[in-house]
Amino acid sequence: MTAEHVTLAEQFVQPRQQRTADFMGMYVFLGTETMLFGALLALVFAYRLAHPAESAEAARHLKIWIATANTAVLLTSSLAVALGVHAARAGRRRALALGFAAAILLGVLFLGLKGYEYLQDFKEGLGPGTGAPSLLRVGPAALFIDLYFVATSLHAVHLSVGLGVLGWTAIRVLTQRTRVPQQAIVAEMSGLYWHFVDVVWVFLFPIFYLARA
Amino acid sequence: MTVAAPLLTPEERVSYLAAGATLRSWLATTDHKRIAILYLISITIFFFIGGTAAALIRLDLLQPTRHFLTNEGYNRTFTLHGVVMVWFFLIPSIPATFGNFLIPLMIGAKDLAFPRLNLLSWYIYVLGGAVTVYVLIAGGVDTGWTFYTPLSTMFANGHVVAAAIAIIIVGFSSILTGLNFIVTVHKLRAPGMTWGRLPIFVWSHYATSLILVLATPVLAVTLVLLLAERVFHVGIFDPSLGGDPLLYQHMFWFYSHPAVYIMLLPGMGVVSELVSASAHKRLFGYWFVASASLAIAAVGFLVWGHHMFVAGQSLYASVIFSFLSIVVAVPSAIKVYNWTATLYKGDITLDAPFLFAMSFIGLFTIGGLTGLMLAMLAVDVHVHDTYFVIAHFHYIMVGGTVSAFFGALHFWWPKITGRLYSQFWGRISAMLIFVGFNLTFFPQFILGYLGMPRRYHIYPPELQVWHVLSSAGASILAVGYGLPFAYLLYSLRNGRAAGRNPWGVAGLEWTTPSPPPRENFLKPPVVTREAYAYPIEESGHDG
Amino acid sequence: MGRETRQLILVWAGLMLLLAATVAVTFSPLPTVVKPGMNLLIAGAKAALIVWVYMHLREQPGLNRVVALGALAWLVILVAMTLTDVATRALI
Amino acid sequence: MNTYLPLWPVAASAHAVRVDWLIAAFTALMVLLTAPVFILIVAFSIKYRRGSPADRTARPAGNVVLETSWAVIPFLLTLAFFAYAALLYLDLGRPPADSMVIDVVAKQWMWKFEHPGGQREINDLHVPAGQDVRLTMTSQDVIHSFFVPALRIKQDVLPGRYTSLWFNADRPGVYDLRCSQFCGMDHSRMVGRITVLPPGEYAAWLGRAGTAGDLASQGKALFDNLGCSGCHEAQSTVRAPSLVGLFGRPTPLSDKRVVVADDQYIRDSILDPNRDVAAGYQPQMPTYAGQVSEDELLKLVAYVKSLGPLQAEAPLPPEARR
Repeated sequence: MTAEHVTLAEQFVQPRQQRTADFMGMYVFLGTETMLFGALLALVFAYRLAHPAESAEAARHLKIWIATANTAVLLTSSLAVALGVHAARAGRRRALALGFAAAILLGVLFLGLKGYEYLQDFKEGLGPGTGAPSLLRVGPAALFIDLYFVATSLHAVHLSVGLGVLGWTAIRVLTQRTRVPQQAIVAEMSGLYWHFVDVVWVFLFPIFYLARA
Repeated sequence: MTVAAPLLTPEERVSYLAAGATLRSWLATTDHKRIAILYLISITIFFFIGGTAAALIRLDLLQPTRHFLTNEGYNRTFTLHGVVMVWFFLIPSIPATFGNFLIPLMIGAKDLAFPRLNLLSWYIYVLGGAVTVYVLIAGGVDTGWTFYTPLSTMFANGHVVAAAIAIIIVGFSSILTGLNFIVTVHKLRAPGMTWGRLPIFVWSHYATSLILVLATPVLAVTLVLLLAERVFHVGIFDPSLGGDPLLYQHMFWFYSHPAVYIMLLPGMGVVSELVSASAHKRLFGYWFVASASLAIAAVGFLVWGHHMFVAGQSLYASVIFSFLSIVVAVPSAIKVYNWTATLYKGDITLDAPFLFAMSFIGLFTIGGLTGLMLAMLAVDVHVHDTYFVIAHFHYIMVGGTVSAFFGALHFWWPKITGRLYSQFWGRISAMLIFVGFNLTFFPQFILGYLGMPRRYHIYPPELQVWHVLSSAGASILAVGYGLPFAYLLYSLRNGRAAGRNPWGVAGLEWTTPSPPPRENFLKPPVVTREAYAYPIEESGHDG
Repeated sequence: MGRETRQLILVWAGLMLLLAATVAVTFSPLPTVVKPGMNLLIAGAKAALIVWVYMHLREQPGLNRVVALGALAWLVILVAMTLTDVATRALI
Repeated sequence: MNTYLPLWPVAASAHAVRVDWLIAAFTALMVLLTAPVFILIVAFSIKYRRGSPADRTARPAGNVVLETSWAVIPFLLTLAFFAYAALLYLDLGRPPADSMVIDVVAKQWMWKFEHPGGQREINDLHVPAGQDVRLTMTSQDVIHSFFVPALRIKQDVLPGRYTSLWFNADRPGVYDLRCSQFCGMDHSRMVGRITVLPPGEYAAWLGRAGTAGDLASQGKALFDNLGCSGCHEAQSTVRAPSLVGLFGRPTPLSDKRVVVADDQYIRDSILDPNRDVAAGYQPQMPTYAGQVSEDELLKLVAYVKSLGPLQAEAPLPPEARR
């Protein structure tokens, strides 16, 4: 992609300036998202510090193998998105759509597995508000489990938004309302968001599922 | 400047105000100047809602026990006052209006980096505001603006859920504004506008934006957790599960203490401009003042625990937080001394903006020093959660930020509207506000030291005289705040045309017509001088 | 297959290896005190790969790199000072 | 209207007097540091007003030495006050070992007190003058805060946790007690009185106030009724640690940590027994969360405390002496 192709908004004077500004804006936004999930991490750490045994006990009830499979699914979806963005920069519309479509499928698979996992959790009586008699619903173990539910559902919400963003971008590029490579920045921004959602999961995985010991 | 109020001056004909008069041309605009006006109107509405709640509080406290509000009604009133004033007036007050209007003008840009995000942020603000109005109509909230758990999650029966949602929503508006400013300052400065030539106003907005983007998300997620606990009975801070309500307080103050600097730093930026402009002289110690803004933003993140000295926090953590709270006073002190030194050998015009700036310095100094007292551990143990704290933060936020807001309004009004207002009434209003403010809040320091807890509806009868004095001051304050709306609105139709530079001061925004054209400058500016370079170069070179 | 495409796939392979490593650490007979730290380190390595390559940080000017990673410093403040309280509360 | 105009609160303890001196001295320093600002603003505004004939040549743009000194010198002066204030604060966090202990339970919207001898009061607290008094406080619902202006002390009272506060009131009299943490509808009615009595009168008051036996013996009865004694008595067949001599001792745990067996530890061990299991024992005790009230918990703690080795001045129940 060469700079001359880029559509320039009126407040900018150079394509390069606009491009750096767009990336900077997105990085700042993802920085805010980092703080959002970071606050949850701070809580998990604080409770693990205060109640190490119960947290580990609670973690042993999480479905580690589903989560491992889900991690692999998300990491692969990130590869698909990265390949799609690479195609967008080269102006290959269909390759972009293919990459994003693959990522969407993997994302849906992730949500499906996660939903199945929640179902198992609730059957076991781990979930809040069910009133199921379970040793894990008393004391600090419940705090760990509930933070797990909140953090993973917040992640799932972000992932669903990401699915929408990827789909929207792919359709706009396919129908040429967004032109590549001139407006490849749209695909790049969508990609950044998706990868960020992936990074969040990369940390949720060890902090909850691998906290067994 | 002597033209007698023509319908439209030639400059007004190309101005951003003339770019369209339909509702659509306002509600679908991406012009930062128009969005600033939209914000100005909306925050003014919330200022009056919050002010009405304040008036109710002061009226009701005239008597120690015989009240027209019930205890519950009183609790809902002060909660509404806090929520509206903090999130719907103070936080957006200066950044979203004057920051929005002036940053592109001051750095010589055509607009902010992301104009559509800017408009979106206003719509998000309006949505959050609408939910708040719903809370008000539905009956209010009874937790205090701090929403401490487990009161808010298990015991309060007001509209906690809607209020928390409103705050989460308005938080996104803050984040978008902050993001926009950061990228704009980095990427859209005009040729020649180096960091060393940025007005302090821009520096302090940059510092503010850092806090906006880094702190606001923590508040959002904390409130999400609060909602999860209240609505779905998810255990997060629940003491019966071994949960720790202090963790809520940590998360809350990690946002809410820096939020004080979100309110204050833009005010300091405004005052730096006003002091230099009134003295027609370079700001004393530019680099000290500029870096003090960044220092406040950074160190301001390390002091939140001073809200928790008596909360059951670790003694050691308290000592650390106390020390850091004293450190954060250093850059503030630098600013006050440097403003004073700027006046030395100045050429001072005693106009309304100057009077507002001086009352900012005086009131902020008192607020800051009582803040230092609160940072002293043993003193805080006594005055924590009393009227001493109330007086302290009103000196900072009302004496400081609101004075700066009115100073900014009086200083840039000619630039924004192209019209001059009555200096006589401006000076009267500045002095009324100063006197009324001190009469309202100084007695509250004494009340606090005497042991009057905050959020008390019924209070010991021996404290009544101080409360009556405070309420009397509040009525003067109300007149002082009401006056500008009369003479400023009057000036819109009847004021004389302002011309480019009615104050005869330095600054890029004064080289363009008043009101500025849609593109801000008739031709793209090239900056060759520092900020505050006096004497100024006369007459616009771009016309 | 171009050079960049190959790099993207290599990164993915690296991520998968790290995933296997972190699960292996969890079930290994290592002492339990070191496991959370090692798992966090591995997560950091995974995140670094994604951020550096997939999120284009390697192409960005220095300023944007600072912007992208700046929030981490504040996250450290939040976590460290909160834990300072929790960890020292019982001491007198 | 009441026309009395109070200017300064009474000080009923040595600590209160120290806090008063601290704030007075600090205020003086602050006036010293800011008087130049206020005086110079007015002076400059008059001298350098537009059109005045003042000399405006050689205007300074800044002065690094000057600016650094007005940043650093006030900071260093303030640090001295910081240090003294921190010492006073740390002192508040460390009650003398031989303090008389009074239990406080806060609930919406009242204060409940229990004296070591079992005397109970609501919203009224009688204490002896000149004696170190330590309050062990907890809440049944939301966060409250125990605030006595005349003593210049305040401490939040949390649900699910004990916080403590101590004082030595040296001036007999009646002082206000106020809840200072917003706690719901009748927050401003959650007030009470602290009556400081000369020691002799306090003893007489204790005698007049009826009691159902002191706290520790009430705790002993609970200990038996709840079945605790079934496992924790020496002759029991179930292996559970003996509690004699436990209180205040460093206790090794099964995960190799060592904790001091204080009020909080005993409370946690009743409610959440398998969190900190004593070394050499199995995590097999059932939880008593939800079965014992805050008042009862405090009694159980008082009983375990009475088993030594740190003995409060209250007489030990005969059972504990064997």
